[in-house]
Amino acid sequence: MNAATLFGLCGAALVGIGLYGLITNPEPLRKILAFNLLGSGVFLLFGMIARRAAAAGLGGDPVPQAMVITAIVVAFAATAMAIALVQRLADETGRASISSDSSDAVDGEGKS
Amino acid sequence: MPATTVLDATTADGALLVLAIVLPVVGILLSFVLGGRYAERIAGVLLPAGFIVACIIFLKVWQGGEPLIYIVGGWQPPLGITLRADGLSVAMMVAMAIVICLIGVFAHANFGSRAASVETRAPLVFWVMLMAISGAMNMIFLGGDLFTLYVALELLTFAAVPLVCLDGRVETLQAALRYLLFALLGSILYLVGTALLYGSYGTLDIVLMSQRVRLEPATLAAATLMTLGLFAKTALFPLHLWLPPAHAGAPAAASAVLSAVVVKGSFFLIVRLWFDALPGLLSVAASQLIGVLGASAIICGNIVALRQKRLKLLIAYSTVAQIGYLFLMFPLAFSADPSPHHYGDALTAGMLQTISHATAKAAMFMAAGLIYAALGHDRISELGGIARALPMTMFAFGLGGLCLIGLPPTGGFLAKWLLLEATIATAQWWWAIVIIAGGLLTSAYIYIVLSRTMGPPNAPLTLYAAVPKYQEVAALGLACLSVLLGLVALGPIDVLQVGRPEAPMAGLR
Amino acid sequence: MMETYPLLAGALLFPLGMLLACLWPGALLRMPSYLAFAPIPAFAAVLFVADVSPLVVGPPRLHLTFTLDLPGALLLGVAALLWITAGAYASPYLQGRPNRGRFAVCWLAALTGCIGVFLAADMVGFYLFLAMLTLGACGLIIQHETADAWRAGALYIGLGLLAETLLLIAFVLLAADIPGNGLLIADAAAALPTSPHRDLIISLLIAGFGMKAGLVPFHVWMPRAYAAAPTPAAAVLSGAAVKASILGMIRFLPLDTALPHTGTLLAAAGLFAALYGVVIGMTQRRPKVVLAYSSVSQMGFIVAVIGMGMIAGDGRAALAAIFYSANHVLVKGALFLSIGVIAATGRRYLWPMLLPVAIIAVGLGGLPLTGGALAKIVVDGPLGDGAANTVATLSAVGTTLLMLQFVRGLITTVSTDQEATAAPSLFWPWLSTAAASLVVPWALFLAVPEGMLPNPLAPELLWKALFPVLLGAILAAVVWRWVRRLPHIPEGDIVVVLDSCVKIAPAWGKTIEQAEGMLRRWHVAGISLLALTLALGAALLAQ
Amino acid sequence: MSLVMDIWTICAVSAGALFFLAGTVGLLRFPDTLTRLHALTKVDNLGLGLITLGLLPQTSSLLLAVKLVIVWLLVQLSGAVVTQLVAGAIRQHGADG
Amino acid sequence: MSIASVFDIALVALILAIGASTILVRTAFAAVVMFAVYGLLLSIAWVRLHAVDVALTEAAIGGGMTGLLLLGAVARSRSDDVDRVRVGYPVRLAAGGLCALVVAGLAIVVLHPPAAVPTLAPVVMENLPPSGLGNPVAGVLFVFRALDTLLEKVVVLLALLGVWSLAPDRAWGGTPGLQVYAKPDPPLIFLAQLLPPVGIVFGIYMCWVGAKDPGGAFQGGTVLAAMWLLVIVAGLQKAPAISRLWLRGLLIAGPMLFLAIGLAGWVFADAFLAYPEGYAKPLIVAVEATLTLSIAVALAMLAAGPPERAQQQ
Repeated sequence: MNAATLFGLCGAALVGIGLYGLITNPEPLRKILAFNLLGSGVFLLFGMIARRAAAAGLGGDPVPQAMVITAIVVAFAATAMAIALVQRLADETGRASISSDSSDAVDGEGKS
Repeated sequence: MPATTVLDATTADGALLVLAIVLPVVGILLSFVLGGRYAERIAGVLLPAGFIVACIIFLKVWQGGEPLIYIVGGWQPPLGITLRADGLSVAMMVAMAIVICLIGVFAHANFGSRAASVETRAPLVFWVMLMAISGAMNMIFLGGDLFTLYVALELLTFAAVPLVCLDGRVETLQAALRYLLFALLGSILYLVGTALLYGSYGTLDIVLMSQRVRLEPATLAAATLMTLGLFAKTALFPLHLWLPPAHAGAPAAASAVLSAVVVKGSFFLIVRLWFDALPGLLSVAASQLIGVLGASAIICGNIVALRQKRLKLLIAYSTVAQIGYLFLMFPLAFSADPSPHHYGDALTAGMLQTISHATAKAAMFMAAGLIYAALGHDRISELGGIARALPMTMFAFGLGGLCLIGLPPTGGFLAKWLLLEATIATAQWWWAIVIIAGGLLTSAYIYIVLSRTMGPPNAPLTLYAAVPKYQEVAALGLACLSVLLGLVALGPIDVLQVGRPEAPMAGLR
Repeated sequence: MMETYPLLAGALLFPLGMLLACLWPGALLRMPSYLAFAPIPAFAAVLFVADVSPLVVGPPRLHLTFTLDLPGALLLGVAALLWITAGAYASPYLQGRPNRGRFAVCWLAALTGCIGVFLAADMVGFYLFLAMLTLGACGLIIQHETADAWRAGALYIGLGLLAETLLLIAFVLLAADIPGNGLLIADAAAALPTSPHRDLIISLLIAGFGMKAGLVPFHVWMPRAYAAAPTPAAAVLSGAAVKASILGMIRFLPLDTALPHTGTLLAAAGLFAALYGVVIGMTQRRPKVVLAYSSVSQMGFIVAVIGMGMIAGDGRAALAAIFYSANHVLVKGALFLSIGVIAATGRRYLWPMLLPVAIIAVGLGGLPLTGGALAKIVVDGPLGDGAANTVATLSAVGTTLLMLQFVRGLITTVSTDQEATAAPSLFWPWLSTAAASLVVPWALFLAVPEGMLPNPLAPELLWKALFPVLLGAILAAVVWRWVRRLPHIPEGDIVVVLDSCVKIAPAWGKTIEQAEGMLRRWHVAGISLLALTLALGAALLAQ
Repeated sequence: MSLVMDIWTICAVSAGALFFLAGTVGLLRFPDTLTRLHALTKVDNLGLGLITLGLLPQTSSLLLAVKLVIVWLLVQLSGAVVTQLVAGAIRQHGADG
Repeated sequence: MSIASVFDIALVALILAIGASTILVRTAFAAVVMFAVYGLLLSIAWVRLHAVDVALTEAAIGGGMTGLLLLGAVARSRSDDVDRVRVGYPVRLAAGGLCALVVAGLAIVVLHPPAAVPTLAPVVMENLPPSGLGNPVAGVLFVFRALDTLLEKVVVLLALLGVWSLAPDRAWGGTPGLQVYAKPDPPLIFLAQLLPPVGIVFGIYMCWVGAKDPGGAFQGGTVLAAMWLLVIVAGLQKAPAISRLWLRGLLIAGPMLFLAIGLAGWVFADAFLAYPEGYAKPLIVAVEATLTLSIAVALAMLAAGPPERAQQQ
């Protein structure tokens, strides 16, 4: 097994860990963390693909590498937005939650 | 020029495609620096301009019968990125541009900023996001590269989420957070797919991909993940958790754009993926599975819509159900005994349904917003008498409802006719039952709402705010569009087939 | 003779134009007074169009075709007459009532739909105008906005849309069978006997049109809808609008091909409805409801004629059914209009008013020299001499009985003011309808070349027509005299079952809503996402 | 010459690593935040310093050597400041373990 | 087994362990700390994958900036009073099982690479010289796939506006919160005075070197943003009000220039986002320099969060 495959497997495992965290963790902040973990797993898959495709004297295929850079930035922007939302929610309610129960209750009552 | 085989070259008028994308981007940047007071003016110029560009592209494609292509930077794929306008793109582009423009007209009442002396929050955010949505949709329709499409998809999400919580109430914040997180999950799954596809084929260009694609585990895994990610973003049942609170909670203009336009972006990508990038790869079993999801969306969404007590939630659940109709095209196009004719028909039906839902749903959300503005609430049981106070609004709502039910001559009728025709031609009668049941359930809740609004008021009706005429006209205009859409059968419907590869009958399966 | 095109186009475009004019508030306000003019071009078209050359609208790929064939012309003519008189009647009826504008809009929509259905020669146009008719009719039914009206409207539109969806499937199936791209009804009907889905299509057509025609057990909407609708609306709905379904059956079903099984079923269903309507109708008190049940019975009878035609593969049954329908259009219209007139008449002037009502009413049962008797003669041939004829006679007896019951019920609604008389603007439209219902059948009957049909003045035929009427009269006397209490059956009889079903529905809805709420929880959605990923992956791998 | 350099590198880097190990043990085992800080700063100073010194002879160019030193200096700076801040925070709010 | 593979395996094990602990630890604070460590480890992984550009980006943004954001959020939310409703054991079991299956599917794909691995590296290298760039990744970002990069900048701007849109109406146009310390801390001020000059030089260097070697606008911009944030946190300078024209101008300068040069390419190099022959490198460097500034401002403002105080007139 070469290094690329190893990191590819690592990426796959991180995807699994991230998915698990995103689904089971009730706290929004931890969900955001899990999302970042998931994202980095995906980026590692890109890295594996780039590394495997090393040619022309380069250590890896620059196209997927460039895509990863773009994707990291996008993921960061997403994280920033999500965190801002969590904080605003925490400021408004004293606790951050996306639990459906509370939102349903609000829906049912109608808007004031 | 790269040494790869030359596939496409920039066609004459291909530059229009760049214009369609650049205009909204310029609008965003200018609004940022000129500030919220000018945002509406900028949008007021650029959105109609975008519509005109879309129309010109539509005409060129329709008359030329050939897709328009633009090679960005002169770099051929697989190295570079192409923009490609085929029949599907141009039809969707024009439709969405109209919807967005009319939503812009409608939104002037709530987000007008021309008279303001200082920049305020909501107008700036709304107009910038509206332009961003228009740009992102154009990018999604024109993009020829799966990764570019990912970026466009994220652009769309980032533009949509702030619209959900524009008024800052707690429940809308919750809805926005939910939406954001689930959409992010969806896009990251999409990204996994692009990674795997690149690993297999060394390109993400859709045309190149369709030529190179093989039936192999990596490709199937990639396709699965991308599809599921896009399902999550399209809110296909049972992944619709974010949609009802987000669409029901947002301000009316935002709800309209979210429900009518935004969910169509990710849906369009699913179509691109299976019909263009990976032609012939969708197995019958998988297409039936997608159909089952669509069918459960129709049944479940409609029933739950029937039970809603608030108008906007009802409309939001109706969106959940209508999204289901979009996915019925997959089992019909990828049936066990395929024929090119039904492949095209199912695709046409799906696209028509997309467009007619866009116009009808935007009109309905606008109408609901006007009712809310006038009454200060949208509880269905207390809507009595509003039809007399706002006849034009209710008329728009009713017309939109007709389109959802699928009565002639609406676009919904034409779409359902084509779908039914395909169910019969491919001997899949079970989808016909779903289509019928869905139509009846839809008519039930439309009837309930209309009967309530036309009935006598429980208490003397007090209107909190006067409803501007032009808002009603915008809603009515969209509703009329949805009704008249059935007339496209008289001509432009053929445009959808422009630039389509032959149905992959001798494909991979 | 005049050009066909402008006449056909005018027949459709004139009411459509009036409908569109209603978008302008000023026109909407005045529209109720001009309703009577809307069908005039259609009537003119019937009188002046000589040939059946079609009017084609739209580009070649997908277009609408209109033509005026004999069945369509017959029905359109009498229907237009009824729409004219009922429109004139509606104008004073509406004075000072709320929602007049809406009434006019719905009236015009229903009228346009009705004319369009009679003229449409292709399936898309037929479907389009049928839908327009349904929507307009629904609007007319809910005019009074009472709870009953809403319920009736819901029932009507629900069944109507269900019927239309069934028809839609049938049309789609038919379209697949038509060679080439055309969607002409005539081609579809010609292709139907050899279609691989023949039985399915025929069942769908019969179910769809049966619902629209009020065939038992789909008749439940009729009593409720006609009882709820304003009088002029009830007149056109029961007279003209409902005939669209008869025309549909005649246009679509392959009557020239003998289909004994389907025909027998259709005939049996029709005859059953013909008797059922009478029996249930007898238990009703309100004149409108009695008339509605009579419509159930009469429509059943017409369907039975078509069914008998199918058994024999005899295309002439179609014309017979159309003739019978044409008579029913005017008679039922006149009877419904009479309800309003009698209600405005004092006891003093009651009898002069009641006499024509009674004649027309009993005419429906086949009173000699009336249109009803002529209609019975016309359909005698297709019905044959077997059991069907016996049932037909029985139904004639029943109809007489029912009509007498109607007249009796009508008397109780007379105005409390002894001296009251109906306003001329109500009276004259009614009287002209009544007169037309007597004259028009004769005119039509005489247009048939001599020798094709027996002489209606022959003594044995007179007797044959008279004895069911007499029997019915005697029966009526017996029932009124000795049967103390008729069982009370709710309006719409078996709809009660439906009502109880509707009561169960919320429980199911609640369950589904709860399940959906469950699915919307974050982790459940996440798990569904994963499960679906695996399922879709597996399905993609499966070859 | 290079052998001497290599031996120096091995010794210095090993010693640095040892200090890191010790520091990590201290971080895990020491009872309160202040003592843990103490362990960490020792490690930062000594461990990183030794490793940097050990690696210096291995550099191929002067620029690289300068970069190494700069990295060391920056870590020193940030470590010192962060330690100060943490300690300050503890003094303000009390140690909470 | 070579030392390198042992190192890789150990690294992967560590990444997975820390990654898993990020999910599994009890408090959000511990999870965030773990995540910062994880980010650094991941950068090393990227170096091992011969993707130094990505490693720098990951360290700067994926680990650094994201960690900073998360840490700030934890510090403010005081995770103790977050509702601690945990999902039930069966749910976790189901989720875990399904995740494992997904991982297994991905692993199968990873372990079965295509027979002929496709690569664009030779094509990139072949077409790179006309642009005058030495760094192939920069070549992809600014030449071949420039449209992606342009759109990505718009994404960042939108995200920033999205964050701002969460401000209460009264605070619109005001200054972001970013009040970690009630009163300035001397050591922090010391750091904030000492570090920025170094950091700014370093950031500019990163941007400059990006044309030839690993580095580039994003990495440089991140360093600049960090310096600015440090200065603001230390209280040496106030966070700018978001309504400031110069702020808005800086934010859009990069994308605007990029777009302008792209449109100029239409005229001078017969394609949108193409560079005229011979001018490619200077143009790209100009774009990169402006983008660095824009990115620095955007990232700093993203980290600073929505405005909280109305602007003092």
